[in-house]
Amino acid sequence: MSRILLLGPAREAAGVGHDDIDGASVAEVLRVAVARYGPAFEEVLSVSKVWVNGEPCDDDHPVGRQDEVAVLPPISGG
Amino acid sequence: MSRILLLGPAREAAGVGHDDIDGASVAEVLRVAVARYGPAFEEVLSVSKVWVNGEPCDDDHPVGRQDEVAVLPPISGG
Amino acid sequence: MYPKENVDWVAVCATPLEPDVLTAWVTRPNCGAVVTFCGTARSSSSTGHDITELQYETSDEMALARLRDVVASARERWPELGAVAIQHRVGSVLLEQPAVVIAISSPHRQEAFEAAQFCIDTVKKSVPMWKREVWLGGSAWSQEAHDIVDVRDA
Amino acid sequence: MYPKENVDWVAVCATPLEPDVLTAWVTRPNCGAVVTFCGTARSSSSTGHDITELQYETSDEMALARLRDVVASARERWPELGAVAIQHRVGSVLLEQPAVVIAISSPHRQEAFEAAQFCIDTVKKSVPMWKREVWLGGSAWSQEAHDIVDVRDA
Repeated sequence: MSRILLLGPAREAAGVGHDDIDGASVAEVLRVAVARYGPAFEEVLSVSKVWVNGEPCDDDHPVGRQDEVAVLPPISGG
Repeated sequence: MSRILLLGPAREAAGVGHDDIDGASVAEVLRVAVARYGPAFEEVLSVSKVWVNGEPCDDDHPVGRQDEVAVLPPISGG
Repeated sequence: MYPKENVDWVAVCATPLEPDVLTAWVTRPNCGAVVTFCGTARSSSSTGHDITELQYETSDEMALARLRDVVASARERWPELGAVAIQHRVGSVLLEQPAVVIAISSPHRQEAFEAAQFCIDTVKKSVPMWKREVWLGGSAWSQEAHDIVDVRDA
Repeated sequence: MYPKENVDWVAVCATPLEPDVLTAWVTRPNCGAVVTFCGTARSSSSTGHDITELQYETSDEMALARLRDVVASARERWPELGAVAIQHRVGSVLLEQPAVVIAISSPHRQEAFEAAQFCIDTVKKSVPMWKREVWLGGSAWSQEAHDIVDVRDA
């Protein structure tokens, strides 16, 4: 069970800003998330970066209950 | 009779900020000014620019009673 | 009220930014130059609508971490800098209001200008932040968006 | 109080400059960037003394004419600029107080940064202004002085 953080357009597409999701790796968490939130989220995810605990991370990175997986769509600050 | 305007270090060296001086050209006005204000002014004048009516000007430029001769030592604004 | 004793100050703010407070805060007796940049909400947009408001959202924690990285990177490049302050708004930013303010002091002006430009460029490339454009009758996420890049690669 | 309807504002001021007033004044709904530069009185000097105060003097009329030339030259180089404001102090400027403030808005930030740098560089080269440095027990004209240059040649 990891925490997923959904930001900006990813939050909007998922309909929630954060959630708890089962999965032993980043890829597994994202697979569950796509199944849960549907195609609009999948589309945003396809152009997003994924970080674990505030840092860039590979898809096969293992995650557990202390970990936060964040979905970061293209940014537009400033 | 022209008006002479003495700025910054030129004002300090001359002891006045402006004055009325006889002379048909810039050069003549400056000659009278050096005689009147002495060597400290002459020294400042030697490193200064001279403008007539707010614009750069040659030494032999004729001047009359409507004209203002300004002595501009090296600047240090900002 | 603000961390006077420090030389860096980063914040993510839900209330209007005050550029004059940042300008005053970075001013130091050994610094002859202060450059203050305000990124303000403007009416024109990539979508062609007449913008009336911008809405920013982020993860405060992630944004603050990246803002700190931006300042650290500027200090590596320009060790002469005096104080550095960067604040980014979240929530609703009305037309002409600042969405981001950067204020930097340095002994001489060249470094302050260069560092301020570097900081705003890098904030835009590296700080997680999402902008929604609002116009009369609609809103949409900004189309001027790009992949987030690490500060070291920005 | 100030010329709101204009897009340029130059002044020579005998009272403390207010950077926030200039920043607010140049802000425009079609401009996404405001760069504000403050040249502040600092403690160190070319003479090695610990400066406590600067004293500026000028001919207001000549200085204003040159400040207007500086703005006109910036506008020729960066036609996209929004509003431009330049103010220079005369009289006594205490440590950390601004001696000169330049604020410039533009649709995008690059021009605002470039124009602000151009303006302060050109003010220093072309505006008649003389600075006296004051320290505990003495004072002298600044030794960082240079021949005045026409704005067109700056």
